[in-house]
Amino acid sequence: MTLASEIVEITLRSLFVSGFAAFIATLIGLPIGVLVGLRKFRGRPLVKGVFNGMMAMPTVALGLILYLLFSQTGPLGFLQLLYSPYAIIVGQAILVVPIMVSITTETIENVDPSIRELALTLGADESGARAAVLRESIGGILLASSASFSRAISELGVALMLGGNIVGLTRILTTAIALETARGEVALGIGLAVVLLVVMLVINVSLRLAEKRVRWWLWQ
Amino acid sequence: MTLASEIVEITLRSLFVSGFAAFIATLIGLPIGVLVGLRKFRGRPLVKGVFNGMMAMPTVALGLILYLLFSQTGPLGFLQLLYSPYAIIVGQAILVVPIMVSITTETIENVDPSIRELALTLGADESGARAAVLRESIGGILLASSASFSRAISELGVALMLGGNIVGLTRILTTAIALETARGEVALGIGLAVVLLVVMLVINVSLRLAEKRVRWWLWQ
Amino acid sequence: YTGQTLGKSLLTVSTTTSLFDTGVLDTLKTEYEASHPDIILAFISAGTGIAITHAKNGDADLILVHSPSHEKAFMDEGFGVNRKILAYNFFTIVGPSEDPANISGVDASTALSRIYDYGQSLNSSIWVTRDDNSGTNSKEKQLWAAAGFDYETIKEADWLVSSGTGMGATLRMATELELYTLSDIGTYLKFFADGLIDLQQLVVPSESLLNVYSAIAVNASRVEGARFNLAMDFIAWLVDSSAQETIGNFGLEDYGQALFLPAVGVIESQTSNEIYGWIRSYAFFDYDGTLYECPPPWREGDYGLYQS
Amino acid sequence: MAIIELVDLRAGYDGQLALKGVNLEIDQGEILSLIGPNGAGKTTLLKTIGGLISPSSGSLVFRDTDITDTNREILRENATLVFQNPVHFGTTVYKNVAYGLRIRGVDESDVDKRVKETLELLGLSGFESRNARKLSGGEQRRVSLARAVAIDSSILLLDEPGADLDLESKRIVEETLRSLSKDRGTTVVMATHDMFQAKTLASRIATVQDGQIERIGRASTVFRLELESRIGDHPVLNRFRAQAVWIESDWTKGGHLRLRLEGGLTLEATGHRDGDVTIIIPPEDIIISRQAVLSSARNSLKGSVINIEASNSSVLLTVDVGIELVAQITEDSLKRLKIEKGDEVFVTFKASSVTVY
Amino acid sequence: MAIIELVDLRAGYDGQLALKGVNLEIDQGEILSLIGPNGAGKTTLLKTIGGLISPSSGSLVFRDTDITDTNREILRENATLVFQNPVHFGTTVYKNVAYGLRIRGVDESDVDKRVKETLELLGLSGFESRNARKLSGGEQRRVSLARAVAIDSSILLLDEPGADLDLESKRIVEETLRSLSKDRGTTVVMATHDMFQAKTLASRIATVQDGQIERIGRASTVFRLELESRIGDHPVLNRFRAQAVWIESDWTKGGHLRLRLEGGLTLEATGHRDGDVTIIIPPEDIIISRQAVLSSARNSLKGSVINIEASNSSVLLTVDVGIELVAQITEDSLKRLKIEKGDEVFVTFKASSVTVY
Ligand SMILES: Nc1ncnc2c1ncn2[C@@H]1O[C@H](COP(=O)(O)OP(=O)(O)OP(=O)(O)O)[C@@H](O)[C@H]1O
Ligand SMILES: Nc1ncnc2c1ncn2[C@@H]1O[C@H](COP(=O)(O)OP(=O)(O)OP(=O)(O)O)[C@@H](O)[C@H]1O
Ligand SMILES: [Mg+2]
Ligand SMILES: [Mg+2]
Repeated sequence: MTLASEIVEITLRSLFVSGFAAFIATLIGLPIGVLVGLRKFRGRPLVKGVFNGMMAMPTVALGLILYLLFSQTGPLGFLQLLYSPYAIIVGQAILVVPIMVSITTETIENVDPSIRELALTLGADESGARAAVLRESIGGILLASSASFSRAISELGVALMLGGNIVGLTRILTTAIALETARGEVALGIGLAVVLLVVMLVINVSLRLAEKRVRWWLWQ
Repeated sequence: MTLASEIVEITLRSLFVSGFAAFIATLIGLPIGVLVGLRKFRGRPLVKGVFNGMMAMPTVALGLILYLLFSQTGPLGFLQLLYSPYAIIVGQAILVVPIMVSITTETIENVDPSIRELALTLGADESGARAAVLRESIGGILLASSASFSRAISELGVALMLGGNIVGLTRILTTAIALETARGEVALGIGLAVVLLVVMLVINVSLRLAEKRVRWWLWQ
Repeated sequence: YTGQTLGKSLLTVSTTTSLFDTGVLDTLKTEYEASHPDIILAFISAGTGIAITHAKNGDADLILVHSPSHEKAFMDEGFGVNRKILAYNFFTIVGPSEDPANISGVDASTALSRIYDYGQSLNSSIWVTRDDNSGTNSKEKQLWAAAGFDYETIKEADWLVSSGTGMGATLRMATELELYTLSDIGTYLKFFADGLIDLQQLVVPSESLLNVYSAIAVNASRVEGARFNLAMDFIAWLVDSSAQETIGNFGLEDYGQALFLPAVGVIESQTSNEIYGWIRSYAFFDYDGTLYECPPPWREGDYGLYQS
Repeated sequence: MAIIELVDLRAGYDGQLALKGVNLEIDQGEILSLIGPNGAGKTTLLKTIGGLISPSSGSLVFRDTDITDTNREILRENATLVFQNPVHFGTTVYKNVAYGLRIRGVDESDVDKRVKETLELLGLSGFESRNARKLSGGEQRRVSLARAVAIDSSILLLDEPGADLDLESKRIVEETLRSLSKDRGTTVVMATHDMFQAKTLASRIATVQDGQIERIGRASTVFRLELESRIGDHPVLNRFRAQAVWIESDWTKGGHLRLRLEGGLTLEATGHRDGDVTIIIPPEDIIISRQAVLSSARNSLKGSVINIEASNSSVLLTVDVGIELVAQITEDSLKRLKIEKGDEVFVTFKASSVTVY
Repeated sequence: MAIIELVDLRAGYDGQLALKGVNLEIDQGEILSLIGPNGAGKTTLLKTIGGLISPSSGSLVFRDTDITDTNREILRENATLVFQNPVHFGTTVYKNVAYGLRIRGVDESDVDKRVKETLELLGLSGFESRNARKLSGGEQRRVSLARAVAIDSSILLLDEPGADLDLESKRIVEETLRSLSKDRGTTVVMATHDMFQAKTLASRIATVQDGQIERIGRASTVFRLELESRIGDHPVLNRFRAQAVWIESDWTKGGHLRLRLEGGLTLEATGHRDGDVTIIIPPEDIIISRQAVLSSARNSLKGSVINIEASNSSVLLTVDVGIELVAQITEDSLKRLKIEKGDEVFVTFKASSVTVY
């Protein structure tokens, strides 16, 4: 395998793994964020504070804890996830759920409450009203997803500990960068980082350029 | 030095370093975010996309690049910053500026544009109007700062490469966690992570509980 | 790229970062997979402590490490069997070319003594230690002890910096801060050749600087799910002369110096070669008063690995 | 039949009651106006009826089902509220108006027809693809109205439907509401500060005061009671109690009344009333003459001047014609007619000048 | 002296012009009402004058300084706009109202005094510590007005200041504006759909139509022109051109006019006008009699009936008295008076019945 095709493979794996992780985090975090953002309940500042604080989870420790869970002898060892991309996906998803929830909550809170009432009075049910609020906050949701994706794709600790940086199986951009750096392959390490950043820039710029169309499409 | 007092020292250093970094990132990122959020200019989606994408900066690579800059033989070697907490502060600040800018931009964009007009018509100058808009979006700004602080305090690559994890000088929580993990001191590693998380949870929950008072205070 | 193993068997090898980072394992992997198309070799690299934890937890089938004390404990607890010494090389003490402590050309113990003296007379740092319980760090502790110092005591000294990080980063730090340090030869040569560091090898290789790499199969009867047969097959392959040759040639071209020296032949020949003696006294384990590469109780099955 | 019934209903914000025991029955197909000062609770009442605010006590009955605590979605499905401040989804006018229909699963072709129809009705043709939030105030109000009207729900709740609208749009809205109520039996409840709108549009008017319904009834009754309570002890000129008899006659569709006042005096007025009424005859509508006039004016009475009082620019003449009528004339007229206290004069005013309530 | 002068001013949104060449001079201390249909450009005009929208061409002069392109902050400092939809800072009513004062560096004790004063004036005492966004619609409007009034800036721009307000608040606002204009020389420009407000409050009225000022002038003039242009070819009953002569006499402060119509006919009316006017005499205000009446009614004319037309509930009688006057009477009256075509009759109406504009 040539270096170029290897970089392509690693990059695609990174995108798949972290994209999947961000997707799962969105599935979990979005509803939580919407609920926390819309419901007025006692202890809401507490819940928000907890999710905010969880954003500080150090990846090395998270990787270690999950390793202990996923290890053969760990309580979740039977899942046989360790050293597979799926282990990384799970770990990264857990890592970024707090980011997803925090940004979503803040975004939803800033939507004019009348929007919810408008949807309701026009005949929407609760979930329809939530969808209407979500649609208004598409910019923030995009940011939440993008930040989650970015955090996932740029993290190292979880990928290293749960994936093991196995060539052809779990090596992704950050583990490759770390390896090349440790090996003193400075140029290659930085080159891989540039690949990562360029890919993410292209994705994010496209997303932002497409935002208007997404908005439009959501209203189809 | 006892283990406990060492943990306290490391924790305080982590808070100082990453707090300082988040503070610098706020000083730089907030105005940028406000400008991007308020001004309607061509290419705004591009600028937003770029900042979003920059959130994916892998810390190992950033650490490496800054190391090359700050090294004795590097262009910024004369600053003598390497292996000092200040090098970590600079690195972490650079790392989190895109987060600060992205969340601030999104938040500011979601403020009713009439607020700016209201401030202007009541006699505020441009910067007064910006301040008024900022005050309205205090929740989002808190989130931006909190996310930046969290990202800074939980990152490892920059701290390791620029700080070097030197005991009593640049050892912070994440580098200590990584070291203990490497040493196989799993319990200590996880313990340190718990310390980090608990401290961040306390800070964030307090912040959220204080949010109302902050809002009120901003209006003094 | 989602990493399907496609019906192939996965052989997981837990190893230490400094060994993995040299790249020799990637070369071996390529060769081994070429001759064993139904196997995927997966190297998991971590600090020595975690690498051993992996094996204990059943997350590895084999370990490749260079820390005899750790290895002994691992086998003592019954986790590992069939230890095989594969290669050796020498640690080196490196430092600034100005060599302020004047250790050039002396042996390790003398060098450390001079560094100690110089350090004590100085208020600024002179030595950087990794202090991460890695194989290198274990060796450093032995060296200080051999020179007559207690590592835990001198660690508190002002002239000693504790980097708590990998070899590459520590070498960089030594360059930047003009410090001496102990390094494995592989990382040093690589970084030096790439111009990333500006440190000189100052001491002569000697017994005390010996670094021995061994493979240990995970004991399947102790650790559930360990693929013992696959592991033994790989160990047998490593012992084979072609693999030994690969190890011996690794890096020759790039650095003009071999990073690893094959050990299997040395041990088999049992020559009165002084190297054999060094390995024996440094990396063999005592059992009933005799030194064994792998004491008999810790052998499992007959793979013709040992002569005694 | 009452479509909505509120019994001792209380509701509010953050524990602060804004509705403090509202009792109200709203009939199917009626147009009910809510009037009252700022902060009285009109909006809160509309939101409660619309199922957007949950009552804290009391009961709320929709078509014989008590839904105080449960099933508030029934209200949201059947009642549509147009907010006091226009709010829109951040999309086009078309999609805003189509929203309610699409949610109801209406066929896309029918949606299109209905949206276009409604936009046309409210003068918004051509605005389909405009961003609903980037419109002028009145245009936004019309989008809000169109969005509600398009749905064809059985209860329409309107908060200040006339605000921001130009006269033509206001007329269209009022006509639309009238025809919805008449032709489709839509129940309309609206809060308004436009008394004229309240009076001309509504079948009943309720005054809201400090979280309660103070008065409710036909427009004229409520306005009379309002007027009386407002005027308090200030004297109103030419206000009398009378017995009204509605004279049925072919020639009048506008209505023709005979009024019998205390003391046996008879006057004529226009309208459709029977029984006890109060009348007011504006002093400036009364003509004074020396001779009896046979004229188109239906009321001509003889009496004697018992008081002459000059105000700034005119003269108030009190004439005893059985009752004491005050007429306002110019000083010039007084001079010309040479009227003095005690003189006999005739007072003349048209039937249409008599306000009956 | 013109405080603001707009010359061929164009402005708009995203390249779409909403003001298409506005020419307007606003005098120091005047109250100018902007009226016109939805989407005409009133709000855009107010925002442009307030320095919130930058003109795309034309010129904008404030106190002899051209500030079309530069120094728009001069406008923002001197002119304060009250938006069509109330917007508030997310804090208390007090702090909202204090904002403008604090920004101007007013002493805290003076701020307190002024804020309390203004809140009192607008009936908001007791609302100081309420969240400005959690108020009823009318209360919010009053906060907006208080916030602007508190500042005492030299130009006050009001977008629909009467909307959402109850009658009492509306009265207070109108009085406040009047006294600001009179006592402090504050220039007031307001957009309104309340014609009554526009007429009674403003010294001048401008009609905005499709991004341009169509007419501007004194209320009566503009309303007359408006009326004429609206009516188009629909006939208005009893509308005539006349020469008005204002008769100065001590006894009248309300004003007394003599009107000379074509054909030499003379009528009397109330008001303060001179020169060419148009008058309308409402048919329902005219009394028909067989004999001449000497009455308080200042206009009594003799003529012959030239047309009798029965409508649903009443009869329209056309009488030629030099001009053709139409009177509306009941069919009953017609019968009683036994009037037929060609008969001689007298028409009588009060001076105050004649509308002059
Ligand atoms: N969101 C809110 N939070 C708290 N109190 C509120 C809120 N909205 C209104 N109120 C208060 O509730 C009371 C009733 O308000 P409501 O909006 O129903 O009045 P309204 O009759 O509609 O007045 P308006 O004519 O000004 O629109 C008022 O005292 C008001 O201050
Ligand atoms: N934010 C906006 N973006 C784009 N176009 C707008 C915007 N606001 C208003 N317009 C358009 O500009 C024109 C003038 O609007 P403007 O708000 O000035 O009207 P207006 O006279 O104030 O109307 P109204 O009586 O309804 O308040 C209208 O055609 C309107 O659709
Ligand atoms: Mg209201
Ligand atoms: Mg407007």
